[in-house]
Amino acid sequence: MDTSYSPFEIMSVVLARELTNDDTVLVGTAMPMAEAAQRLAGLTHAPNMEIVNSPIRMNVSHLKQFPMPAYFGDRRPMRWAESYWDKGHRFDDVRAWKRYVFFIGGIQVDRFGNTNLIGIGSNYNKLKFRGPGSVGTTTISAHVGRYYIVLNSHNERTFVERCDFISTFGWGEGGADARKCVGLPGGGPKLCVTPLCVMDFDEETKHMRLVSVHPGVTEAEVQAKTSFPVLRKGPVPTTAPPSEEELRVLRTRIDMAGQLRPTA
Amino acid sequence: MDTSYSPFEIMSVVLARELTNDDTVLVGTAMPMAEAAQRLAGLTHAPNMEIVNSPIRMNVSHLKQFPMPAYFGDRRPMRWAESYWDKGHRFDDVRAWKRYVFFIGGIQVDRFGNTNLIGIGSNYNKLKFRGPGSVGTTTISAHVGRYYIVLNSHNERTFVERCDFISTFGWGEGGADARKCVGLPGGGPKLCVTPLCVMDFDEETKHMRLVSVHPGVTEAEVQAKTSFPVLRKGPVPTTAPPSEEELRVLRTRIDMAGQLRPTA
Amino acid sequence: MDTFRKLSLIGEHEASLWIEDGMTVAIGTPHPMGLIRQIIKRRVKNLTIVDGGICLDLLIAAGCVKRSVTYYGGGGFGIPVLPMFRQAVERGAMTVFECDEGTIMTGLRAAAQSLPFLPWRGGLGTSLPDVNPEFKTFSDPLSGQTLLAVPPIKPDIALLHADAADEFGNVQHIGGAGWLDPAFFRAADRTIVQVERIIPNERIRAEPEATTFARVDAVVRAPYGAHPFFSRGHYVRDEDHIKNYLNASAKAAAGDRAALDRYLDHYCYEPNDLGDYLERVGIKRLISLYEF
Amino acid sequence: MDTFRKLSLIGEHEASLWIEDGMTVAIGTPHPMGLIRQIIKRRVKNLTIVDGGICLDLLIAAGCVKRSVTYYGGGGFGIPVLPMFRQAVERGAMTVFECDEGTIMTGLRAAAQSLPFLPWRGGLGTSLPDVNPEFKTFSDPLSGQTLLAVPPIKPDIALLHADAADEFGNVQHIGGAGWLDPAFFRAADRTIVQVERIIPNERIRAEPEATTFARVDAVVRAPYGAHPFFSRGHYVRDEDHIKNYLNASAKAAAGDRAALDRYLDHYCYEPNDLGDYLERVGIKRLISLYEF
Repeated sequence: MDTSYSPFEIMSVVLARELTNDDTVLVGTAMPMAEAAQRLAGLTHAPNMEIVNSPIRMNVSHLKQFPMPAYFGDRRPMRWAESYWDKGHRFDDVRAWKRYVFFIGGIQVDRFGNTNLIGIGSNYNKLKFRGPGSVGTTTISAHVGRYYIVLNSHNERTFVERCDFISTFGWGEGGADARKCVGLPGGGPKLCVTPLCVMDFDEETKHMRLVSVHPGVTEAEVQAKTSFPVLRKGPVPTTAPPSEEELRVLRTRIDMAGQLRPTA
Repeated sequence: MDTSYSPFEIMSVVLARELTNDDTVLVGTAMPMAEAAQRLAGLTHAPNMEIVNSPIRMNVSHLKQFPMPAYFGDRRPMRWAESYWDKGHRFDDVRAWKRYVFFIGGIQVDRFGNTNLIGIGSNYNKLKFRGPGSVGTTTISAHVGRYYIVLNSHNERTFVERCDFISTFGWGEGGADARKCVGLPGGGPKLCVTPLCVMDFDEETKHMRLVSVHPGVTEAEVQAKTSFPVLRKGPVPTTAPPSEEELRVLRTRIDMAGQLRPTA
Repeated sequence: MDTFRKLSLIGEHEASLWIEDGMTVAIGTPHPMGLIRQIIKRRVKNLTIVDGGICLDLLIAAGCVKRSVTYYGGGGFGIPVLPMFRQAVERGAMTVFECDEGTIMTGLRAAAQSLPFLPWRGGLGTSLPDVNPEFKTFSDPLSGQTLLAVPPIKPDIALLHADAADEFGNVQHIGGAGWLDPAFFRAADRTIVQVERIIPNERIRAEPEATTFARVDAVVRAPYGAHPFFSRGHYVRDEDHIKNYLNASAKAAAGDRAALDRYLDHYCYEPNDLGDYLERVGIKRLISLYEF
Repeated sequence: MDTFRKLSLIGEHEASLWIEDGMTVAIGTPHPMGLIRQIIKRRVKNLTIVDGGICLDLLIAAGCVKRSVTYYGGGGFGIPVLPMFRQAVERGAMTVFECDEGTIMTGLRAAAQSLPFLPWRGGLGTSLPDVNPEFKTFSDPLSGQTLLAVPPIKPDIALLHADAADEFGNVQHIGGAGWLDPAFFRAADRTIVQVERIIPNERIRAEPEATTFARVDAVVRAPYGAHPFFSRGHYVRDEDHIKNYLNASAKAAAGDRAALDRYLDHYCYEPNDLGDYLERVGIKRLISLYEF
């Protein structure tokens, strides 16, 4: 087997390793790495995991294959479902979300993990770039036990000094009590995963901090592509690359269509 | 056919005549006259009527018979249902209730149609009589297009100068704008129907007013059994007794078990 | 590393141990009578009971209740108020969180949505905010209208009864879940569901949209477990049994507890489990309670 | 005196006349594209569109929209933002009621519950209350916590697409109604539902618990009526058709409207009805869009 891998594949594997047997893992639409991670964990080390694609709740402990493509609202994932969550009360069981894991994207992210899907520009009424909107991220991130910021690209336009707008409150202006002060019960962002590296948040300041750089990436490259100073806690290791087994499951049991290996 | 009738039968017929083809008629548990009225109207002059027993929505335009007994939470009325309303959102479509008709009982009622299901006594913490509680009446009566006060007995203990507690706001201290001032969008009580008579509410003062006395009942008897003065708008007619056809439908197609004709 | 999926199926005795003195317990409809009788048998004390219908009266009769969150303490047409409920409240032996169905639903939703309150209209102009100090009228921050603020109602545990579940805690009802059950499931810390039948997970998967509650905390097999009350899809109320109980309860309220104590002994304290109880009721009676 | 039950079944032209200039129109998922194309064909103006996914872009392209109540104006992975939506907002040709899924759901519920606001946590600490002047933070009247007050979102009309309905307006979905559709139905003044199939009332009665919406205001028969988008239980998205549209939209945003105008002419203005539209798509393409 070809053991080289794409940036999206290593990101998927990194995220899958984060998911545990007790998690309920919620993925919205248009998040193929998060979806691949959910499926990879469900097929391997987390048979008890609840897999939720918006209204559809699945468990795949009995399955050999759990093929993508990514969810986009239609009924195809219902073949693996145990329940259909949505009878007009998707926002009525917020309390249960403390057991949930979630993933968000962003057009901007700052050092404290605040993210922006609203737009770019100094004046909301004259945006230079109108973003897609917040989807469910504002509310869901407020309550879930933990969430992951997953970005398709890593550059200075995305990793900014200050978000023009905040659609998802991460750690605000920093500090371990930032969320509590605002009144958000959820656990906040745990990691930020990009095509270059994995970052977490300093326990006290909640400033973004380098956990590992993916193979072939240097710390200097990450810093050069990040507008704010990236913290380090001692020497920064290399992200453990996808194992042969991880790649085999990913490619033969999930991503048979190659969504995570975009052709150049 | 025996054309004599019980007090509960004439009450059922009076209520049935009130129900129209466009109504959605909601009846809770333990209201056999309201339920009989709902069924009588649905089988005769109101084929389009929506019949709702708590979570169960029915239409019976195709039925010959629609037998009682009264609803008490089990699944039997589901045989006539078109939908099951209750998936945890029975109080989510309040807005639609402006088209609803509802019925309430009470252990006390005052001249402005305020009613009490909470208890009797001057001190809530030392009730002389603990009532059943408000069921859904407090909220539903706040929003429905109109509702009917239906009482199993007519006496001075029930028709009081002042309710010890109010579980359902009728017209408060009186006046056509009483409900608007409190912030209740529903149309309020339209009639009060008892074993003795039918009463409505004066258009301006919203004071209870005699509409008709049932055959064999005198105005003096009604007044003697009512603690507050009963208004009259001119001479008080006798309630039109149940027609032979009404009694036939009621007895042969609805109340075959004779729930409305309690044995003495 | 766990390599198997976790099971939710437990026995009635084990399930009943989840209910401890002083807890707030929501009781669904159909009523989970197997679990209720185990609570009585274990002589659990000082419970706050949310809803419960007639079995609220039974729990009061057995001395388990200190507070009731209820919108209806009646027994249906002809039984305006449940006898032991009435007596206990009038004597000050228990208190009531006075509410109606709309306000209890609102309080349960506030809990389920992790909100410290929700606004409601039903109750304006009534005695509810006077007799329930936890309600408060306030001005809507957007338009200044007066509304009722309803606090969260948070059961420690919800006890429900349904048609079927798989061993992983996926529950399906015949005809859908009803009354407040979905609200209880969302608001409560934990939920135990009694079911008439355990079905294979493959049956759940065959009709996932019929799943009413996904992954409840525990499932207890309890055929006829809602007797003497109804279980949708299976049986109706046992009117004679209920009348017998309510007569005993009424006599006790009038000063003579003998019949009520006999009822409690015979149906709650002496039987070891649901099977023993049903044996006392008798299969002949049970099979006579068909729906259609 | 009426002696027959009222029918809800109407034609697509008649249904489209219910939508008037300036209305607030909620668009469900699956998308009721037959009705949407009629709105475009009739050149209805100044609509406020609630949700709508990619067909929001189409309505903007056709000049029907002055305001959008949306939490997502993207086109899925690879299409971060819908081109005409982006252009119209950046140019100030339309405005946005900025919200997320939780706040839109809360606003719709406030409307459905006849409340002037509902509180919510999601949005605290974010720009939502800054960029949406209709949101306001306030102090919870019971415990003093800061919360977000969300105003009611009241559509004049909700346009939905479902699997089946009877002629009286009882709707059933394969796999249940999804996304915001139940919230739209409860919040809107009127609801029109397009369906793949009209089924006999007896089929509705055979499984009443499967009824998702009871007695909607109007039902329009529309087989393949959600094309080019999915219809649960029937077909998936027509990816080629959608890509073709989005490419035309992107070109128009870059200054060249020719392809977009051709699309609008060919698929919206020229066809008289759904049948004409589907003929242009072709049955061969339609039957290739199977779910499983």
